Amino acid sequence: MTTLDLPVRVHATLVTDRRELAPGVVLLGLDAPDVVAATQPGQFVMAIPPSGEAAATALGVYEAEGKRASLLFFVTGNRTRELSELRVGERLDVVGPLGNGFDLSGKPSRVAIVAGGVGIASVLLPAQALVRAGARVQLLYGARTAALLVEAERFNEAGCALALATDDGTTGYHGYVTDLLERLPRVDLILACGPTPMLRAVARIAATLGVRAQLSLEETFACGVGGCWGCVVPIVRTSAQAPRFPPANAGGSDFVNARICKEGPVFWSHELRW
Amino acid sequence: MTTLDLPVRVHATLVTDRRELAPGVVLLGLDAPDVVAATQPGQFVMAIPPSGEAAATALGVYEAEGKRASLLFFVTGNRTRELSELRVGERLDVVGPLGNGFDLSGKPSRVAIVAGGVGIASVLLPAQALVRAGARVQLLYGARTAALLVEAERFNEAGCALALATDDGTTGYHGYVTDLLERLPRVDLILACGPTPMLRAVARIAATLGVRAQLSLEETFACGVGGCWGCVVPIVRTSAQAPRFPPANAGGSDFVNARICKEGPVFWSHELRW
Amino acid sequence: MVETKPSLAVKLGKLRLEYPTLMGSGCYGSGQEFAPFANLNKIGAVVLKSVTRLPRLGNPTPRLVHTPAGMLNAIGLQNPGIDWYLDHEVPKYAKLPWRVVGSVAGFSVDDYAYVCERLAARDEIAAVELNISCPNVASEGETFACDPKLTASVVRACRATTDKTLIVKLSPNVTDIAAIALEAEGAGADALAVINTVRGMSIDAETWHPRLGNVTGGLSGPAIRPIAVLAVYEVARVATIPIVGQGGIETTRDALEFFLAGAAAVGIGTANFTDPRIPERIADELRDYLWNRNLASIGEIVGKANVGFANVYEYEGDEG
Amino acid sequence: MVETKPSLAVKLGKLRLEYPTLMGSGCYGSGQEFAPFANLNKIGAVVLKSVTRLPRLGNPTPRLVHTPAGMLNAIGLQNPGIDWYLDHEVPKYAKLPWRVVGSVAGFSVDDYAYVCERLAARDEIAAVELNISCPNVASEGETFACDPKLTASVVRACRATTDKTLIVKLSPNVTDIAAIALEAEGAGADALAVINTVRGMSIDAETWHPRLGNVTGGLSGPAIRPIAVLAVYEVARVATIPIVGQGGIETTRDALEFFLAGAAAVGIGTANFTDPRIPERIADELRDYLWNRNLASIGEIVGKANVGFANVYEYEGDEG
Ligand SMILES: Cc1cc2nc3c(=O)[nH]c(=O)nc-3n(C[C@H](O)[C@H](O)[C@H](O)COP(=O)(O)OP(=O)(O)OC[C@H]3O[C@@H](n4cnc5c(N)ncnc54)[C@H](O)[C@@H]3O)c2cc1C
Ligand SMILES: Cc1cc2nc3c(=O)[nH]c(=O)nc-3n(C[C@H](O)[C@H](O)[C@H](O)COP(=O)(O)OP(=O)(O)OC[C@H]3O[C@@H](n4cnc5c(N)ncnc54)[C@H](O)[C@@H]3O)c2cc1C
Ligand SMILES: Cc1cc2nc3c(=O)[nH]c(=O)nc-3n(C[C@H](O)[C@H](O)[C@H](O)COP(=O)(O)O)c2cc1C
Ligand SMILES: Cc1cc2nc3c(=O)[nH]c(=O)nc-3n(C[C@H](O)[C@H](O)[C@H](O)COP(=O)(O)O)c2cc1C
Ligand code: FES
Ligand code: FES
Repeated sequence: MTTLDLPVRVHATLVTDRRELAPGVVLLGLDAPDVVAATQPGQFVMAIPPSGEAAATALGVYEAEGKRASLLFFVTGNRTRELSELRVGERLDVVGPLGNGFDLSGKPSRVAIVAGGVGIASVLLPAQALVRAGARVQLLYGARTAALLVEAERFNEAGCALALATDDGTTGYHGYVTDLLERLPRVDLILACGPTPMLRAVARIAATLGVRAQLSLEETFACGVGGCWGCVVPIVRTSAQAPRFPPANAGGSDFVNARICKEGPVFWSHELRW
Repeated sequence: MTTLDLPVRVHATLVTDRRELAPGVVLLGLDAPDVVAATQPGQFVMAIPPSGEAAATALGVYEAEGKRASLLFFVTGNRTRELSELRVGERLDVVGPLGNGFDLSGKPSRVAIVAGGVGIASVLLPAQALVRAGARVQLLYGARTAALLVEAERFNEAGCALALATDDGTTGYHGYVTDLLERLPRVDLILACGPTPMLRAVARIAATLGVRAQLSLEETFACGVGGCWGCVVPIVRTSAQAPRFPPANAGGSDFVNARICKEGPVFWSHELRW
Repeated sequence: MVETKPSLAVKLGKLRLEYPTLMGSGCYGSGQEFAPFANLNKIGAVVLKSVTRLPRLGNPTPRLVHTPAGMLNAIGLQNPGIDWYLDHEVPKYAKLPWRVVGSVAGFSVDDYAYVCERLAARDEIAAVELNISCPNVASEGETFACDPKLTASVVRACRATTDKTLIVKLSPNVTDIAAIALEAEGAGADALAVINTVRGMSIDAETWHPRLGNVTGGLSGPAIRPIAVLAVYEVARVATIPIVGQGGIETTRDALEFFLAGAAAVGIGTANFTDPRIPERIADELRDYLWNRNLASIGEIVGKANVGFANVYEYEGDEG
Repeated sequence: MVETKPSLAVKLGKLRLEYPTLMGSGCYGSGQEFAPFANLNKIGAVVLKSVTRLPRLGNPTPRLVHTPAGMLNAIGLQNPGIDWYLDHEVPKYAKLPWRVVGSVAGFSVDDYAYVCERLAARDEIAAVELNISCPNVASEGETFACDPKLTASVVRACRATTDKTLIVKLSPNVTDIAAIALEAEGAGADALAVINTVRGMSIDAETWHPRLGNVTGGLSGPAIRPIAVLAVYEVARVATIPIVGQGGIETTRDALEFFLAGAAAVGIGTANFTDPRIPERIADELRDYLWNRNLASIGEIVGKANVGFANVYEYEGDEG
C-alpha cells in the first residue's frame, strides 16, 4: 500500500458537553483525544450521522485541548439537526481531522482574522496558535445580528483584539465586517472564514492592500476525502496546492479545479481564480 | 358537506411519561383528553412523526383514562424509533381515534382475550370494559420470551385471570398461546390481537369450538382513514362490515376487499375469507 | 405595491381552481375520508381514485411498503367499475363543497374512451384525468404512457367524448417524457399531470419474498422529488398547456420547486399520509410567499427557475 | 453441514474477486483516498472514476446537493484525459493491494474503443467498466445507454479491443432496461452494472436557481434503492451474464435485496459518504448471514427471491 499523508482514522467520541449558544447554534464538546492530538488549525472532520441515514457532515474543529475537541455549528438542515439532538454521554463518530488548514509558518507578527457567521468555528485554533507564537491578532467578526455573534469573549480570553459588526447594527459596526478590514492598520497576514461573498470581498481588499490572505472555503461535500471531485474550486495551475491528480486543462486554460476537501479547505486568495 | 361518522380531529398531545418496558418496547403516556373522550376499545390513532419526514404510524390506544391516553409499541423501524426518542414534555400530534373497535354489545359473560406480542396494546381497553360490565375475562398472553411479556400485571389489576405462554419456555406454558385457547373451559366470546399466524389459529380454533371471535388485524397502512385502499382483507360479501364503497366483485366472487383501517381493524373471524 | 391578497387561483383548461393544489389520485379517496381533519376549503380539487370499465379486486396484499423517504404501492386499481361507480358513488359528490376530478384507467383505447365519456357526462365531475401511467397492473396499463403513439390514440379518443378539461397523467418510467407530453398535447389534452409513481421493488432479506403482493410497485414520496422536478422542467420546455407537478411534495418549499420548474399547479399525494394538515399549510404559506415578494399571483413564478448559471462564478466549461 | 467459512468470492467474466463488493465509480477515487479509514482488504474492487479521451474540467459548482435519503451529483466527468492518466495515475495502482477496475466514458463509439483499448492494455487494470450511462454531461453521454443499437455498437467495438472482463453500466432512465441489457450481452459484455444514477433536479425556492451548476444531475443513495432492485430483477430475468447491482446500498440487508433480485455482486457508492466502514461491515455480515443459514457461498442466494406469492393468502386475482 502506498504511504499515507495523515494518520487519520474513524474516531468514536463521546459527547461531554452541549450548549445552545443562540437559537439554532450548538456547541458540542467531545471526548476525543486522538482528534485533539492530530488536528492542525483550520482542519475539519466529517461527522457520521448517528442514525446512519444521511451523508456525513463537514464541520471545522473549533476547540482542541487536552482530551476535548469541540464542534460549533448552525442548524440549517436535517443533518445538523440530527447532530444538534445529541445529548451528553451519547456517541458521535468522526472521520478526521481532514484537509489542509492555515499555513502559519511565515511567523507573521500582525494578523487580521475575518470571521463571518459560522466561519467563527474554524478560526479559534489558528488565533490561539498565532497568539502563542507572539503575534498580535485582531479578530474582525460579523454576523446578521448581535445574538448570532457567539463566542466573541472566547477570542478575547485567547488574547485577540476584537472588532464586531452586524448587518442590522444591533452591536458594533453597522455594516459588513469587511468594511472594518479596509480601515485596519497594516497587517502581515489575513485569515478568513465565512460565506463566499465575504471571502470574495476579503480577497479583493487583500489584493488592494497588498497583504496575503488565506481563505477557508466552503462547498457542499460528499466524501470529504478527495474521492468524488464534488467540491472543486478553480485555482491557478502554478499553485503548490494544485492537485496531484490534476483536473483537466482542456483548451490550455490557466487554472485547474482543486478539491476543497483535499487540497483545501484553506487556499491562498491570490491563487484562487475568482 | 356530508355528515361525518366520527368527531375525529388532529390532536396535539404532550408526552407526560415514558417507560421502556423491555429492550425496544416503549410505553408513552400522553396528555390527550380529547382522545380519551372519543376512544372506543380497539381503536387506533395515526401518530404523526415529529420530524415530519415519514408516514404516520398506526398505533392502538393502550390506556385511556381521565386526561391520559397511552401508546405501547415495539421499535421495529425508523418510525417507531423516532417515536421512541420522544421525551417527557415534547409534543406528539395524533390523528384519531380511528377505525371500528371491538363489539362488546352482546353482553358476554365469559370472554377469552388472546394477545400475541405487541397485540397486548389493543386489548387493555376492551378487557377493562368487559370487567366493568361484569364479564369474567381470561387473558391468554404469549410472547417470544419472558422479558417481552410486558404489562401482564396491569391486566391482573384490571381484574383478568392470566395464562402466559412463551415460545422459549422462559415463563408460563412452553409453546403457542393458542394451545392454551384450545384447552380453555367454554367461553361466549373470543377477542384476539397479535401476529397474523396467531390470528389464523384463533379463527380456526374458534370455529372448532363454535365460539364467535373478533380479530384485530394488522397490515401496513398509508392513510389510515380509508382513502388509499392499501390495507385490505377479503371478507364475505354479506358482512355488515363490507365497505359501503364496495370493492369489485369481478367474476361474481363471494368476497369483497374491506379496508382494515376503515371497516376494521376488528373483524368477526367467521366473516373473514381466510 | 400589491394591495389585495395574492391570488392562488389557476386555470387548467376550462377548470378554474381557487387553489393550485390537487390531492393525488388514489391517495385521498373522494376527500370525504380526510374531511374530518383536513381543511378542504383550502384545496383546489380532489382527484378521485382511478376507475375502470369493469370492477377490479386489485392486487393481493401487502399493497404498501415504506422505503427510505418514500413508499411503494401496488393497489392494482381496486374499484367497483364504472357502472356501480356512477350509480352509487358519483351522486354523493354533488353535495361536496370541494371540486372532484374523475380519473380513468383502462386496458384499451376503447376502455378509456368509454369510461371517460360516461364519467365526463356527469355534472358532479369537474374534469377528467387520464391515468395512462399506472405501474401496478399485470397487463398493459403502463404501456400507454410509455409509447407516444398509444398516448396520442388514447387522448384523441377521449378528447372526442367531452369538452371538459382533460388532464393526461404521464409516467416517469420512459426514456423521453417530453416526447410523450408533446403527443398528449397534440392529441388534445388540456393539461398534463407529471408524474405518476416510479416503478420499484423491495425484497425481504429474511423471508426472501418481495415485500409487495404484486412483486413490483410504484415509488412515491420525497425520495422521487428530484426525478419529478426534472420531469416537470423537461415537459415545461416543450408543452404549452399547464402542468400539474407532483411527486414528493411535503412542504411549501417543495411545492415552489415545482412551480419554478414550470408547473401551473401541484399534486399532493403521499404527504397526506404524513400529516393531513399539509395541504392547508402549503396554501397559506404559498400566499405568504407571494405577499412577501410583492407578487400578485402564483402564475408569476411559474417556470421562473433561473437556469442561467448566475449563481456560479464565471466559468469556461469544457471543450472535450 | 458447512465446515469451512462461507465463500463470498464471485467471478465476473475472468475476474475473480474475494468479496462481492465493488466501490462505485466516481465515489471512491482509486481507494487511496479512503484507505486511511476503511478496510480495503475486505472489498472486491474499486471502480475508478470514469476517464475520457480528452481532459475535462467537469461542470461548474455546485456539483452536489443533498436530497431526501439521497443526493444529486453533476461532476461532469472531470478527469485528466487518457494520456495523462496512463502516464501519471495508472502506474500508482501497481502497488495497491486491492483490485482496480477502469471506467471508460466517451462521446462516440470510437472514443470508447480507443480509451478502452489503451486502458485495458495495462496490467494495473483488472477489468474495464463502460460508463455509457453518465447523466451529467451536456452532450450525448447518456444516449448510448438509452438506445439499444448504440449500446450494442459501443460494446462490440470495445469487446474487440480486449479479452479482459468488460462490465457495461446501464442507465435506469429508459423505458425498457432489459432490452438494453440484452443488447449489451449480445455484443459481448461479460457483466452488467445496474444501475447508474437516476436523472433529477432540485431548485432553490429562495434564489430561484437550480441547486446544481449543471442544472440537472444524477440521483443516488437509498432513495433510489427500490428503483435499482427492480432494474436488477428485470435484467436478471433476461440476462445470462453476472450483474453488479447498485443504487442505495447502505446495509447488509440492502445488499441482500440485490443478491436475491439476481445480482452476483453489489456496488457501494454513496454509502461511503455516510460512513467509510460500511463496506467492511457488509462483508462481515454477509458471511455471518450465509453461515447462519448453512449456505456455502454467496452464489446460493443469487436470484432466489421467491416471487411465487407464497407470502400472501390464497388469492384469486382479477379478471378485468
Ligand atoms: C470544510 C467545511 C467546514 C465546515 N465547518 C462548519 C462548521 O464548523 N460549522 C457549521 O455550522 N457548518 C460548517 N460547515 C458547513 C456544514 O457542513 C453545512 O452547513 C452542513 O452540511 C449542513 O448540513 P445540513 O444537512 O444540516 O443542511 P443542508 O445540507 O443545508 O440541508 C440538509 C437537507 O435539508 C434539505 N434541504 C435543505 N435546504 C433545502 C431546500 N432549500 N430545499 C429542499 N431541501 C432542502 C435537503 O433535503 C438536505 O438533505 C462546513 C463546511 C465545510 C465544507
Ligand atoms: C391498526 C394497527 C394498530 C397497531 N398498533 C400497534 C401498537 O399498538 N403497537 C405497536 O408496536 N405496533 C402497532 N401496530 C404496528 C405498527 O404500526 C408498525 O409496527 C409500525 O408501522 C412500524 O413502523 P416502523 O417504521 O417503525 O417500522 P417498519 O414499518 O417495519 O419499517 C420502517 C422503515 O424501516 C425500513 N425497513 C424496515 N424493514 C426493512 C427491511 N427489512 N428492509 C429494508 N428496509 C426496511 C423501511 O425503510 C421502513 O421505512 C399497529 C398496526 C396497525 C395496522
Ligand atoms: C397509495 C397510492 C395509490 C395511488 N393510486 C393512484 C391511482 O389510482 N391513479 C393515479 O393516477 N395515481 C395514483 N397514485 C399516484 C399519485 O396520485 C401520485 O401521482 C404519486 O404518488 C406521486 O405523488 P406523491 O409523491 O405526492 O404521492 C397513487 C399513489 C399512491 C401512493
Ligand atoms: C459523486 C458521484 C460521482 C459518480 N461518478 C461516476 C462516474 O464517474 N462513472 C460512473 O459510472 N458512475 C458514477 N457515479 C455513479 C455511481 O457509481 C453509482 O452507480 C450510483 O451512484 C448508484 O449507487 P449508490 O446509490 O450506491 O451511489 C457517481 C456517483 C456519485 C454519487
Ligand atoms: S467532497 Fe469528495 S472530493 Fe471533496
Ligand atoms: S391505509 Fe389507506 S385505506 Fe387503509
